Amino acid sequence: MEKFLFLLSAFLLVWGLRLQSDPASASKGNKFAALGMLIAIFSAVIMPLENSKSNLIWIIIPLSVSATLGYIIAKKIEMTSMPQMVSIFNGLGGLSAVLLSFTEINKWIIFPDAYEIIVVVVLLSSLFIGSVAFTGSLLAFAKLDGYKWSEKLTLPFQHIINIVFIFMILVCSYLFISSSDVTYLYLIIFLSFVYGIFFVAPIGGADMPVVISLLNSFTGITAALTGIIFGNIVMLLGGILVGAAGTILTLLMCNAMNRSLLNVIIGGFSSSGPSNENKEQGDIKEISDSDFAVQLFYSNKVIIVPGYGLAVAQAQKLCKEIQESLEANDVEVKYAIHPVAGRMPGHMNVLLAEADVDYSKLIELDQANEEFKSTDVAVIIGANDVVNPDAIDDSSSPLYGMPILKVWESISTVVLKRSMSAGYAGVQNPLFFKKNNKMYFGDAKESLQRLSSELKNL
Amino acid sequence: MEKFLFLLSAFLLVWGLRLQSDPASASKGNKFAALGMLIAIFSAVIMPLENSKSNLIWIIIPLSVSATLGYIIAKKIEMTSMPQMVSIFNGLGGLSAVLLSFTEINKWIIFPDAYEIIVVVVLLSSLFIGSVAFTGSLLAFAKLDGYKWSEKLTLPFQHIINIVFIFMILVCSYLFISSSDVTYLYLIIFLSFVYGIFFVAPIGGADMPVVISLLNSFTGITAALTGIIFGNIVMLLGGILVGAAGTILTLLMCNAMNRSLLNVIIGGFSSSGPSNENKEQGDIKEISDSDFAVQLFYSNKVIIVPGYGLAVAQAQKLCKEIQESLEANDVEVKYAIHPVAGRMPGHMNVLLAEADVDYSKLIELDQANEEFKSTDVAVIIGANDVVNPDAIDDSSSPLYGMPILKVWESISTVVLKRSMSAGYAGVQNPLFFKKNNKMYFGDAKESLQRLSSELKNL
Amino acid sequence: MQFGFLKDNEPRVSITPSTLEKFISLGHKVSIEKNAGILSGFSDSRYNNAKFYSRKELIKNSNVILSVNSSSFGMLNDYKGKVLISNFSVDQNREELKKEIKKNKILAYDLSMIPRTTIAQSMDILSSMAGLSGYKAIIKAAELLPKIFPMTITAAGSIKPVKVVVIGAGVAGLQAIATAKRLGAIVEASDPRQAAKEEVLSLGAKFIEVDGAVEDKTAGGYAVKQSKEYLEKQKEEVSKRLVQADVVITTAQVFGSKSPVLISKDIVEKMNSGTVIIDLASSTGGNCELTEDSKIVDYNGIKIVGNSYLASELSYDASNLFSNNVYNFINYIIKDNEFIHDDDDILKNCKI
Amino acid sequence: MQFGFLKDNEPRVSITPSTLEKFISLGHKVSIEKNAGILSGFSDSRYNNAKFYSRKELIKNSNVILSVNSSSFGMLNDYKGKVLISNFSVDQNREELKKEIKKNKILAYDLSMIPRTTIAQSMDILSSMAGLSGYKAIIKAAELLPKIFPMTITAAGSIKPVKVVVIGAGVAGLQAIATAKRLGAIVEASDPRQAAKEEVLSLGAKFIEVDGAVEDKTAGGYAVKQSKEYLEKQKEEVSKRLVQADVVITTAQVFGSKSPVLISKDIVEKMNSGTVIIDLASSTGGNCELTEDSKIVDYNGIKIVGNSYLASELSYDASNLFSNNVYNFINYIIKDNEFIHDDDDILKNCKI
Amino acid sequence: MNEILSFLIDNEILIYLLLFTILLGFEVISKVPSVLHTPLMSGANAISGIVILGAIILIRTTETDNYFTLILASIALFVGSINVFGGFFVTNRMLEMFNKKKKG
Amino acid sequence: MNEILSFLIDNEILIYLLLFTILLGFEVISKVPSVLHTPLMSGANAISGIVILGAIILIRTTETDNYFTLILASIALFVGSINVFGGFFVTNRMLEMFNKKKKG
Ligand SMILES: NC(=O)c1ccc[n+]([C@@H]2O[C@H](COP(=O)([O-])OP(=O)(O)OC[C@H]3O[C@@H](n4cnc5c(N)ncnc54)[C@H](OP(=O)(O)O)[C@@H]3O)[C@@H](O)[C@H]2O)c1
Ligand SMILES: NC(=O)c1ccc[n+]([C@@H]2O[C@H](COP(=O)([O-])OP(=O)(O)OC[C@H]3O[C@@H](n4cnc5c(N)ncnc54)[C@H](OP(=O)(O)O)[C@@H]3O)[C@@H](O)[C@H]2O)c1
Ligand SMILES: NC(=O)c1ccc[n+]([C@@H]2O[C@H](COP(=O)([O-])OP(=O)(O)OC[C@H]3O[C@@H](n4cnc5c(N)ncnc54)[C@H](O)[C@@H]3O)[C@@H](O)[C@H]2O)c1
Ligand SMILES: NC(=O)c1ccc[n+]([C@@H]2O[C@H](COP(=O)([O-])OP(=O)(O)OC[C@H]3O[C@@H](n4cnc5c(N)ncnc54)[C@H](O)[C@@H]3O)[C@@H](O)[C@H]2O)c1
Repeated sequence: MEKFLFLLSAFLLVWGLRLQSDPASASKGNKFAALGMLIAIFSAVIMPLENSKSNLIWIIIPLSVSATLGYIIAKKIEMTSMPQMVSIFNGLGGLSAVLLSFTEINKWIIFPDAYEIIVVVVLLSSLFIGSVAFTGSLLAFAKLDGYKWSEKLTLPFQHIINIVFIFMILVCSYLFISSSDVTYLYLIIFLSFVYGIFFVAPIGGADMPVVISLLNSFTGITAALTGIIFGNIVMLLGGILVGAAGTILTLLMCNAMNRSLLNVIIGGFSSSGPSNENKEQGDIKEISDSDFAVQLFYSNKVIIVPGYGLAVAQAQKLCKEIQESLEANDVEVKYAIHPVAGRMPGHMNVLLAEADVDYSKLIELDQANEEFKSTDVAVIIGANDVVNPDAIDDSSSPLYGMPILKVWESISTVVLKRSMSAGYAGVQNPLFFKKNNKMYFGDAKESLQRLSSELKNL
Repeated sequence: MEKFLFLLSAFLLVWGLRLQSDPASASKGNKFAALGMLIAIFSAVIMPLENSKSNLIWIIIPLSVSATLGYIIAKKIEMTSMPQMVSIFNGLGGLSAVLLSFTEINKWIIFPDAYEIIVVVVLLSSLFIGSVAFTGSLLAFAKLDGYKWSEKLTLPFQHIINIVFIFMILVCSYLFISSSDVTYLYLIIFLSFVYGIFFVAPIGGADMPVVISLLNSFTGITAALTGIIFGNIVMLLGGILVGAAGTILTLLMCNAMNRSLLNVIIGGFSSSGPSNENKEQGDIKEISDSDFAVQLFYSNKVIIVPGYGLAVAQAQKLCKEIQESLEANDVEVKYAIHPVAGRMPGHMNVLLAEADVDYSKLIELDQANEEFKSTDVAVIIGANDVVNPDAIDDSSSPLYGMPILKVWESISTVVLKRSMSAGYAGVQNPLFFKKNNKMYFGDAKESLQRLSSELKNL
Repeated sequence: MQFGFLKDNEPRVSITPSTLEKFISLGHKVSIEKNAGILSGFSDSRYNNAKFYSRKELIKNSNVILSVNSSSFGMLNDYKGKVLISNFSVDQNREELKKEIKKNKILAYDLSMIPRTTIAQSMDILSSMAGLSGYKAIIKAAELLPKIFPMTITAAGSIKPVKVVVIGAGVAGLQAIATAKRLGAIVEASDPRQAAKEEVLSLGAKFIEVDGAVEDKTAGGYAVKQSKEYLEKQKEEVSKRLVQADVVITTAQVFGSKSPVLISKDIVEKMNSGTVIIDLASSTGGNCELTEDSKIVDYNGIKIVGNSYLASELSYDASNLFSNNVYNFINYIIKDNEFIHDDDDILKNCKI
Repeated sequence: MQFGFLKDNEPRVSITPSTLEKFISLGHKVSIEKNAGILSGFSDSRYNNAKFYSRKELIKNSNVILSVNSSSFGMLNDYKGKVLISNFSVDQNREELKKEIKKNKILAYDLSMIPRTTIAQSMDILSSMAGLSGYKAIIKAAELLPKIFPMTITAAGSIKPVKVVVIGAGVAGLQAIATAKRLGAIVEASDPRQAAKEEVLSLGAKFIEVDGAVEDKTAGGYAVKQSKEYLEKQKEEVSKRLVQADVVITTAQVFGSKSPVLISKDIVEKMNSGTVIIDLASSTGGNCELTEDSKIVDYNGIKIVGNSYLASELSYDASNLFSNNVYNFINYIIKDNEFIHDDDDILKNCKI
Repeated sequence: MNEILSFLIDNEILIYLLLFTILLGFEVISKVPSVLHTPLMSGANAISGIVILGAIILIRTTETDNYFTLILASIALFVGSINVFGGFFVTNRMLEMFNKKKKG
Repeated sequence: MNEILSFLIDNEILIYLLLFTILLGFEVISKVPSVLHTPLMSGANAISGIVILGAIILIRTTETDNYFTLILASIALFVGSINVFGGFFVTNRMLEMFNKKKKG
């Protein structure tokens, strides 16, 4: 019976994870996985064991308290602090593995015959990896949450120190196994904790998600190792699964950020991205193809603000294509036409007429400014001056006083242009640095092509 | 050692299959899988066995002969008869399983203690499934190759007869196991062979690929069953893998044809499709989305012949889109404009100008008739009268004497229209029944949409 | 055979340098009246290998004489025993014409009577000229209208797109629709023929639905006379659009009878000042009550252009198409330097 | 403040019913000369809440007086002590004008001097009118050309697309490009400004490349006078296209000086008969040597239209845009019923 | 070393299982769009809390008076299951936004 | 029935392995574009020829004079390996055309 339940739970875990890799079924997938986990827990509680004791109370209480706690935390936490939360959770998972290995190793110290050496080796590995995951995750949390002290810090000769640490841990392990002396055990734990910190310390806050994912796959591996010890196949498989999936995920995340994993771990955070150019004005955020596509896809209302850049790129047909594929998914799409967008009166009209955009989809300045308030995403394609908030805010701007499309009143904005360079009026645009704005760089024709194929893949 | 090799081969089989599911790596994937298979064969030959005899000659000869034969067949066969070939191969695989099971069962008859009953059950299942795969595949081959006798034939009460057959096979199996009487064994084989034919007989030629895929997953399952008998884990895993993958593939293929599997198997091929209407004039052939896309994609030169239907469907933009994605892959695309295509002078010009097709891509009648000779595919979109060969061949046709676009001089033609109904002049078009013509039915807007997304997946 | 091409009493000409070449290469002899092509941009020097004559000489030296319009012939007496090929549809009195032709032993082919079959299309002057007229109708309307066609949002305010109503979606009507759409107008069209709806939609315009049209499949593409009720209903539906329209193009013709009056005076009175009506049916009475043939009427600021001959304003293209039609026709009826037998469908139709 | 709008000596009017409403809602008093809007389609009855006067009364009753063209004012003596707002660019002699204005204690704003900055664009009458002229230039060319614009393949032969060359890709030129493209022409354009190339390409037309243009970024969008060599080179490159063109639109103007002559007589002589040249720069001398302002010259079958006032043929839309420009200007310079101080950039530019 | 080797040979099927699980883990994730990266990480993290099964088994097999082990194991169970429950709940919240609209 | 049940219980890990293999089979194929359907079918078909391993093992364990079995098994091996070799070669040819042109 419980074997069947375990099998079922293994299936649910795999299937759940699988469903989670598609936006349409992700939520269901998570529920599947959770159900699988519940079944596994239940089975572990009821499964017949050789010398089972009735320590149920020791199980029920921690389980129920943590379940409630987990629920409350998840309810209360702000959307923006989710990654931090995941990081903490992961640390706790690591800690749990550490505690378990520690207890088991203690068993071995007391009854050296209880386990073969290989088991002890496995236990020590689990202890080491779990510890690294634990302290690493906590530091990652601190970095994500923006604690000053946690900012990127590199010791001189970091790599050498790391290698020395690993070496010391190996030596202690050898000594411990041959001597069964607990001191060595404590030393191993301590060194592992410190190593976890060293591991994460030099990596910049922006790379934290990658690190967390990596540490997460570490935790998976400890779970698998512990599974071997306890002879529980679901633990083993679940652990391996997470270990493998976590590794791939880590690589994918690196990919999406255009960095290599090695780069993240060794290099710390040094180079690149147009993001660094305009630091004085604040930070800009880029949006990835798929994030952009999903964001549009799951919107109710999108307003496109075309500008001169759309004409330069001659991307009007692609724009129409995107409009149509969004509309096919019940997204309301409109075009906000600023009176001076482009380089001649009515430039945008000529452009959109060429792409055969229905007149009824075009809205003028005043109406647009009404509608932005109820808009999920305003997509600014090659426009600049006509969406420059300085026209309202900054009386020294050459644009001051010109009526402007207040795109920033929509929930979020995405600006498509090739670089950070200015528009006709030659002034920088503070919109690009606003909190709810993302940039999508590239020639509009290419950008929209990418977006369009991404949308079709959804 | 051989255990490791088996593990490696299992990995290669899985990984090879995985790589095959992406056009970019498919060819590599096939090589991986082939390598895996070679390693598995090699390991099976060298692996230590309990009471191994040196019958190597019995292995080497069939292996080498069949390898050569397989190579020659694959070299010689025409691209168009590939599906037939797969079908034959699959039948042979099934036959192989049948022979093996049969020999093993004979062992049991002679030494009833050699196997437990459950093993015999497994063997009988393997025998049954293998036989169905064998005769079914052969019939599928005949249908694909267009043998007249093999055309769709349904007995009255087909379903009932099928059920009776299954029942009889079960009864024989029971009798066989309890009596060990070979007669029953032969009866089972015979019934299974017939059942295989009954299984495929009512299904129409167009659905054959689905059937082959299904039979293929059957073969996979027999391989797995045989794997259990011979205690070889790679056989088991490989078989299961093919069984599972084959099943999914079958479903996907059904999906792509917009049919349900049940529909294919039970329904035979009863309903729908404009294909049956115009039998008197000869046979028309439909082309599938992906075949169409691939054919265009790998062409050097495509000429599009637009007609009134393109205007009715208002699909000119999509047409342009397809032109562009073909051009992006170095396919030369032109438009042949017949002077009276459409319903007003210059209708096609208006239409294509709206889609912003460059004037230089338009060619007139005389030039087009020159160029068709060097054209891979002529795509006729919603045109009819202007490509009617009767204007040349049939002096009784109301079109007789009108200059016409001789599309059929290109290597192949595809006609996009909604049905087999006539054009403006009200006469049927013999082009549709020509050997190198395929039909792609549907409103041009929808058809081109399908084609376009298929092209983007390539 | 010796072909003579007249100088017409309008800008178009029935032969152009490029068709001349085709005639020559078929071995025909061609004479042309002096300055025949000048108004279409073809000075005499551009015609190679043709002889130029005065009218009198031309008639004397040719056995087949061609012109764009039959009215250019002048007195038929001058053409005794000749073959005449032209558009005779402008001649109002058909019976009279027939008598005259018989009397002078003339063999006359009326190109406006080419049947509207797919195969005859290359000789069909009505089609080719109607296409040009449809285009020109919109250009003329745009020239006369005090508004621009496309929607335009500018810093100085927004301009709404112009509304165009096309009545009669035949060849001319469809071309007008296409051209108006190109310029950015919102276009609606009306026509009693069932096929017209699909054709209008195929150009991306809207169709004004009216129930109860009479259809006669045997009429070979021509519209038949509609019932009183239908015309009433149509008038009502269309009128709703007319009073909001900026440009109205009418092309509604019924073969062999006066064109239906679809825009009455009281509707015109409800229209906005500045509206332009181009009535291409004016030669057969016009679709608007106030139309006067070949005139621009200004009625309370509404301009009503009655003009069925707009193609001749596009003399260059029109001459090219016309002369091709003529060439295709000649090529069809003359085989081995002989006129073919008269039991041919197309010839039967054209011969007067 | 009391605003008076004159009836101009042309179809446009400087106030329309909809801008009138805006004036009223701001609390301004508005008087209009009788029948001021009639030629733009706005009869007096369509203006609500305005007073109608004869010219004399109007001047007496208003302190700010507006018109489309300064030439409509007549003698400036009549406007002693008033504020005048109009387009004074037509007045040829600027110095004379300044004296006259000073003498009569007139405060005059020249709307044609609005700087070409982004924020002033809503008052920029040159922009708004140029856009309309560009559109109309193509329409007029299409009306005069004996050809149709789009490529058309028909049973009666194929028609090649018309070739349009646009010289000067400013506001008018760009709009002409867009309109010609819409009608299906093949369009090429030339302009010495560097930005113009991208702008031309952004409309899907071709740009005629000429090296060595002089650029002055401080000129605020206006082209500066070009070197002799450049003009030569440009002439040569452009001429190659001109002799094959069917339609030529010229808009090349250089602020404050005579427009450059870009099409000399000998080039015109090489052009095809039937070609149409629309010279929008004619009021400042024209870009074609043969241009005569406000006339259509027919030179060997080539029609040269010299017309810088095409916008006024689109009187309805033009009046709407113009009156919006005027309103935006008034709204900008009058705060709390007072004219704002003169250190403003825009005012400094406009005040005469 | 020998121990490990013999372990491997003894557990042939287990090795296959591990290999296939790893492949499955790779395969399942390999085509995920980047918007799902964070929720997926969170979901996978929750699954890694499976380690608590070990804690449960440990507790159930420990003498009722072995408080040292019981307490340690209980803590392990507690922190581990925060990972599990918190993880699933948090993931769920992240994923809810994808439910807003079904695919067209 | 009982036999089957005990078989299942005895082979716990095997069952997991089968389950995961099936999942892997599904997963590997689930996102394949339809152009690859035929080659993939062909490739999978070649793999299903794995049944010849059975023939090889059978031959190797059969007495050298048991011609009945040897012949049958050899035929099985022969037809099966036509499936294998022919299958891979044919698939290879089908897939070659995808190599002709790289994606734009
Ligand atoms: N409408 C008129 O009549 C008229 C006439 C003259 C001047 N203007 C002035 O022009 C301006 C119009 O405003 P606007 O917002 O439309 O344009 P804008 O302010 O000039 O901005 C256009 C933006 O498009 C981007 N861009 C250019 N080419 C692109 C491409 N191929 N792909 C993607 N992005 C591209 C440019 O950024 P990157 O370089 O970073 O890509 C630029 O920032 C106003 O200042 C207006 O006053 C208007
Ligand atoms: N050019 C002119 O000036 C003019 C004027 C009048 C008449 N005509 C005549 O019209 C004909 C023109 O020839 P053509 O080849 O262009 O047209 P056609 O012969 O009329 O054929 C059009 C074809 O398009 C198909 N179709 C219609 N709607 C469709 C849709 N939404 N999607 C896909 N297919 C659709 C129809 O088949 P399904 O119904 O099966 O889809 C039909 O067979 C000639 O006979 C010509 O003489 C021409
Ligand atoms: N087969 C061919 O090759 C060919 C060639 C040319 C034309 N045609 C067809 O012939 C038909 C007529 O062409 P046409 O332009 O010469 O026709 P036309 O000039 O005789 O009439 C113009 C249009 O007016 C319409 N009309 C008649 N009464 C009307 C009313 N009361 N209200 C509104 N509209 C009314 C007619 O239906 C027609 O569409 C079209 O269907 C055309 O496609 C076919
Ligand atoms: N910022 C704004 O809001 C705004 C508003 C209106 C215009 N503008 C800009 O001002 C500029 C001029 O506009 P305009 O239409 O009023 O200009 P314009 O009427 O003064 O001149 C018309 C065009 O002729 C060109 N030209 C001059 N010499 C030439 C030559 N030798 N050959 C060919 N072309 C020649 C000019 O470059 C200009 O493009 C444009 O760049 C326009 O975008 C800006």
